[in-house]
Amino acid sequence: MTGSTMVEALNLALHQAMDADDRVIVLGEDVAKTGGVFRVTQGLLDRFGKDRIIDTPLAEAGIVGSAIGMAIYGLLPVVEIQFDAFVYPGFEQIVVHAARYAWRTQGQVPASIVIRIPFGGGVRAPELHSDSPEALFCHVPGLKVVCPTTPRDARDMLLAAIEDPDPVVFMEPKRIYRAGRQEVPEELPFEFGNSNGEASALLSTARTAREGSDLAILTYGSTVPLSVEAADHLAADRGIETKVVDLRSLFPLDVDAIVSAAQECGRVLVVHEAPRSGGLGAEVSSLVHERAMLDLEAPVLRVTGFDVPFPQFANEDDYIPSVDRILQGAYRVLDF
Amino acid sequence: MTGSTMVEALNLALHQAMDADDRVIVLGEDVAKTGGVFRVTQGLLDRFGKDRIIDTPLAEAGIVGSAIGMAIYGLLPVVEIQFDAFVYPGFEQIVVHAARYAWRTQGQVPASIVIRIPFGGGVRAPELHSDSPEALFCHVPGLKVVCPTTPRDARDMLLAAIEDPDPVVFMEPKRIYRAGRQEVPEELPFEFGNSNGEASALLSTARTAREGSDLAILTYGSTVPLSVEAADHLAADRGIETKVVDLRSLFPLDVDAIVSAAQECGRVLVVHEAPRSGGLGAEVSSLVHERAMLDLEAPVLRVTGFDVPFPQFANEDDYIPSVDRILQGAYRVLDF
Amino acid sequence: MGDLLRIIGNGKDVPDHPVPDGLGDKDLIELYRWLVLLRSFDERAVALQRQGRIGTYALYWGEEATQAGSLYALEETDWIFPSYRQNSIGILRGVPPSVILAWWRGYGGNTGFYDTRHFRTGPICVPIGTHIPHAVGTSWAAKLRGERTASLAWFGEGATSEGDFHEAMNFASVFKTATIFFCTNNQWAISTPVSQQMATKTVAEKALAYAMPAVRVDGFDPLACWKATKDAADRGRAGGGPTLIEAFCYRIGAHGTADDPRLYRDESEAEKWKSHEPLGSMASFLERLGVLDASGAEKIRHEAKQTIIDAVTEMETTPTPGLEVIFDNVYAKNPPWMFAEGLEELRSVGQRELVKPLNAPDTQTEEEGA
Amino acid sequence: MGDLLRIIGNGKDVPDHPVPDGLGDKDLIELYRWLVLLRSFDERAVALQRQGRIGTYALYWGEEATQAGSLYALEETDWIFPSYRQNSIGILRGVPPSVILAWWRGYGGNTGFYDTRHFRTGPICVPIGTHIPHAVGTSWAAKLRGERTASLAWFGEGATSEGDFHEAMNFASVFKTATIFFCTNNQWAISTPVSQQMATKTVAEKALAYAMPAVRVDGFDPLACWKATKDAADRGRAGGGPTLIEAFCYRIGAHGTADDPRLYRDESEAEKWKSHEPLGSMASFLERLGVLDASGAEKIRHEAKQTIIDAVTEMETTPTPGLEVIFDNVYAKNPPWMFAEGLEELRSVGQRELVKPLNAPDTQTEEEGA
Ligand SMILES: Cc1ncc(C[n+]2csc(CCOP(=O)(O)OP(=O)(O)O)c2C)c(N)n1
Ligand SMILES: Cc1ncc(C[n+]2csc(CCOP(=O)(O)OP(=O)(O)O)c2C)c(N)n1
Ligand SMILES: [Mg+2]
Ligand SMILES: [Mg+2]
Repeated sequence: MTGSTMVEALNLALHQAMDADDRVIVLGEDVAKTGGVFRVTQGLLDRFGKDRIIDTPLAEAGIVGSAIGMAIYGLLPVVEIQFDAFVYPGFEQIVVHAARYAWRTQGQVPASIVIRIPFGGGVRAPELHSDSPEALFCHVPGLKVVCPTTPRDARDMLLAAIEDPDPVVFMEPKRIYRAGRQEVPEELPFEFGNSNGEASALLSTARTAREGSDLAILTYGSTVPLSVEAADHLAADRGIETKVVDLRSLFPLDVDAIVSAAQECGRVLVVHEAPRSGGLGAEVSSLVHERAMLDLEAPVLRVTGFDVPFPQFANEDDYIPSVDRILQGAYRVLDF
Repeated sequence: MTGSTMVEALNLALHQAMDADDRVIVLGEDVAKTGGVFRVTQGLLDRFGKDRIIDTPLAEAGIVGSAIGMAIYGLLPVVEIQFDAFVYPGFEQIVVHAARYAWRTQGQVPASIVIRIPFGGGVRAPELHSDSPEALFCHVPGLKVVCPTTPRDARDMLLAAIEDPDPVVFMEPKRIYRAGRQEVPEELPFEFGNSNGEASALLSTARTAREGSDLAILTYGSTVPLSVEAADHLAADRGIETKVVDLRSLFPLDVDAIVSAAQECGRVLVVHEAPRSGGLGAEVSSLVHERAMLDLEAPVLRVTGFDVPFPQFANEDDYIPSVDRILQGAYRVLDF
Repeated sequence: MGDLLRIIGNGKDVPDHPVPDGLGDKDLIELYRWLVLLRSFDERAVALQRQGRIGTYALYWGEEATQAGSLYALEETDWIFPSYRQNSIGILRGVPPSVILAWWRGYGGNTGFYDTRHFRTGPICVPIGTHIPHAVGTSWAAKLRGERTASLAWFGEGATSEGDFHEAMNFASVFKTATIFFCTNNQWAISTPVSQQMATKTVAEKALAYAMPAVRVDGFDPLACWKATKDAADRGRAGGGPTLIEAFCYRIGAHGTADDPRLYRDESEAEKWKSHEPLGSMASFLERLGVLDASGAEKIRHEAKQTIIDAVTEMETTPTPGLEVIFDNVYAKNPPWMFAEGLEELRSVGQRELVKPLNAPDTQTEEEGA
Repeated sequence: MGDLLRIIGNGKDVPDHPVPDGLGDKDLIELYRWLVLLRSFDERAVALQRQGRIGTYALYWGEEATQAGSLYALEETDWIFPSYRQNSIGILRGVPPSVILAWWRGYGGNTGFYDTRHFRTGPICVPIGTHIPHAVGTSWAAKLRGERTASLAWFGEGATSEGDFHEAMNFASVFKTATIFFCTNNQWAISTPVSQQMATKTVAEKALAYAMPAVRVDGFDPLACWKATKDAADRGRAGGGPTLIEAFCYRIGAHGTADDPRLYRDESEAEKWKSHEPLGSMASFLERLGVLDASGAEKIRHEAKQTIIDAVTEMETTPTPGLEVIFDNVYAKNPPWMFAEGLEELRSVGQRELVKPLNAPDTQTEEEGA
């Protein structure tokens, strides 16, 4: 096996950031001694010691709130939320404080924190270990919300998020954590602490995961590989070439990439795992229609999770958009 | 002055519900002795005593969480959140527990609570007293989210929300609280506790606030009267008849009313006060495009708050969609 | 540990105390039966997880006294609110054990959940500490209705760090509700020892912040748990307000089946605590009392085992819920139109998803459930 | 109230205690000047609100000692985190008073906010208790960096009911941060008396839940507030961990300018507490000490008044921020494209909204600010 999994890539990013800047510290539940329940923070304790990576008491508002204080003081804290749905006790601190600190301080004191959230289903976990809460943060001005789907992006974007002065909600699709490997070069993607905008570009642009010009699938997170798979089927079965756009930056969105993919392809499908109503897909679909309706040959459709609580795991595959459901959605857009 | 303000109508609904069913109780900060900061609960203490209307300690998770417990026990608690942005400390209880109690209990034990939230700007209040957080709840399956904009609806819908077995987030546009009066009949809109679906219809249907067939403005909350005003201008200035749909039910949405208004008019503008990105307007716009694109003569546009924290109040009028901005949006849709 | 309430001795240097008033021989045997039933469930569940027949499981081996002992002290009309750690407590109130097993197997709807009001037993609560206000709410409602009904919530010492614990303690003390805050201090919250969870030496001290009575008991001693809970419930129902009970013990097992405690603690310590586990000491105690002999105990164990074996069969013959289950009970009465399209979409793709989840087995072993 | 730390007597039956070590005559005069400056700000702000020149305002009349006394005990490098009640505390650290007035006038951007890091003063915090963890974070960061820096957060007794208070207290005690939890127990949270806020008789008792030292002081006595804070800060910076200070006093004024206390309390009670207000007793104390005579005090009051009058002028000559301000500082560096369309939309509608807000005057008087 060559290359790194996403977990390893994230781990590398943390090592590199902490190496490059001693203001970077990591805190969360069970992150130090065990290396986190997903082992993303493994090895940091040995390497950087207990003043740089800290096991906290079990209290998400306390964790996020103290991280905000640390950021004000001048540190660059990286917070781990153990699982998606456990971010809610810290919600107030994120939306009322982290998101507004720059705004309240003449732009001088942004809450420079990164909040890492492993999210989404597909790992056969008990209730509340499989939520996709990202859309809630994408309605909160002042936050940046990003989501990598490849090991390389995971490393580069985490470094960028740590360097970025604004609070970044960093969504990690746990279904991809160990799903595949990719070569991640040792060298940094930009000069840490002195990046000339490369870092912020990494946090504000979409990535083309697959080229094509007959159909555009706009997606992010765990459904990116599924969409690529569906695209491959479309090519094999129907000779249709599908562009798959991995949004990466969920808020603010890369509007240009979204609109130009729609213009190029004329047919668009939006895919995500979160419930449909009020999901990010609604924003993406609206943007496309608002700005490129005349280029469209069919309405933008959405293949998403349903408007239900994430199901108990025996039925999670009925909930998560499958390759088959994506294909079916694609056919509906293509055959319109 | 004849008729009631929205505040008076809400107050009437609480009196009537508490009269009709002794399981209805009210709790929140400063609701009993003062009658609430907006006086919505005025008079209840004298009438029903301190076991039915309760001043609680200052703790939103505690308030919502105990209300959930009371509901499980068999009561019908109505919770007041003092101001919009103060709901966040109780967010976890609402989205993780209230929303999922029916789901976790074979449908037998829904968390029958009503969470009243005065929301929105326009009243020259300090920071965090003017937020519009409704979209966050509209992405949480298991909740119902509603928003009346007339005194009559306020009374009827609050009664319906209390009677409804599911948790209802009841958004009250504080800008409308005392903005106008309307006759509210004493008699109940349905037999309380035995409503044959009238109550649930009140919580799941939109209302036509103004008739028209040239343009549809889909809106809710504080921008409903502004949209009607804009519609009157359009009629006077251009002879254009605008249908204004007051969505009322924000989640689930009244999809039929939305789609048929779009089909009838062919041109649609969505208006709300909350920030645009990830707002409810995105969902409404997507629904219209998905289901009625071929009937549209222009893309659906949105006139909304901007993607910024609600501004300090000296500039709130720059943020809140004005009649002028609604008109400008309408012209863009009409002239497309 | 000298300040811990303890009834059962060790048959050697630690003497037995008299059986508390209110417990007859039958009660003692029944309580033993409860302990054994919980243990049988727990051991079987661990085995099922190892065999891949259920998912990640949060075992409670050694903590049976904190559950059965306290529950036995309550009336049927009292309400209980378990965390994931007391996941199977409902079986002592009539919830079929197969339902709890089905929950761990990932079933929802009517097969994996139960009716909380019917059993006066809260759903298994996964997010830490957030069920505690619900116990306040039920007992508060009872008080407002003039009914003498108590509520008990179990939670770990880690849960005391969450804001919801604090808000619930404060509400209960201000409104003098009949709430029993039952904290199982097993000294670990996943990898975090109690000494890094709080600055106080005990959990009980936290009650001082609410002018609330507190008591510390030996969490391995079912009769001590019974006694403390009985006193608290009686006082609460009589209007005396809430109580915090700290049941001091040790998390002998792993945090869950996905957890590897060797990463963060010396497992020989856990080994030492093993001898304290409640089933052995309760059986010896009953033998010393002459209430239950070895063969009687064996019979109870055998019956419990059979009950659970039957439950496993029932779980495994319960069909996996159909795809419709994901739409079940989202609302008390689902708006009929709301899920029609989704159902149609799912049905029209026909067969269940054929694409294998990308990394299920791998992740499964790495992550902590609950 | 016998257990309250108190230095200043009443010149009659309650004797003065010696001025605490560390405070020279100059300090005493300077501290008096601070008290007077706060008072001048507060009284003027109330007047401005009545005249409609600023919006709803949260007055602190009588609570000046809790603010100036504690702040005077800190080093310049220490951090402070006010709630809305200590809204103008920044002026004692160099924030222009006109900025605070502008905040209450509804100005944002660079005119209504200040640079928290520059003044080591948190922004005015409106949501109750949620700034307390930030004080833990700054002092914790200092400790991790090996810097001897303390942080202080002010909050009311009502704020102790929020989960964030609890989580912050726990973190501080576990990590032994140099955090000072300064609770102004003015006995009211809007209409809720402290007796319905908590079951304990004092706020100080809450520290027991965290094995944290606590001290109760007379919140009207600036020297008592100084002394308690000084001790806490010195101990904290030396590694001794956090302290909870309960400054017991009374909310003499309304909750805010929109509040009518007659709805929920007997205002004659407030009247009685008025005589305790700190400015009068500090002036008499300094006169008894021979440190400041009546004319010296008058001069200080005059200067303070002038400072605030100048600030009012400055506020009122500051132009209302243009519409662009609503897009300012959403991010440390706003993505340039992000707000271009919004700005264009606003500019193209031309003049500011002409439609009068539907019910601004009416609602204004009914609702509670902050
Ligand atoms: C709100 C929340 N945060 C984090 C978690 C992840 N988590 C599950 S169990 C656990 C430790 C709980 O420890 P404790 O309260 O002592 O209970 P015990 O497991 O010992 O029974 C953590 C952190 C969670 N379930 N909920
Ligand atoms: C989270 C939150 N909930 C509710 C409010 C509304 N509110 C403003 S002040 C106040 C009372 C605060 O009382 P206390 O903490 O004693 O401070 P004091 O006003 O006495 O200074 C309330 C309930 C708020 N600002 N924030
Ligand atoms: Mg534990
Ligand atoms: Mg107070």
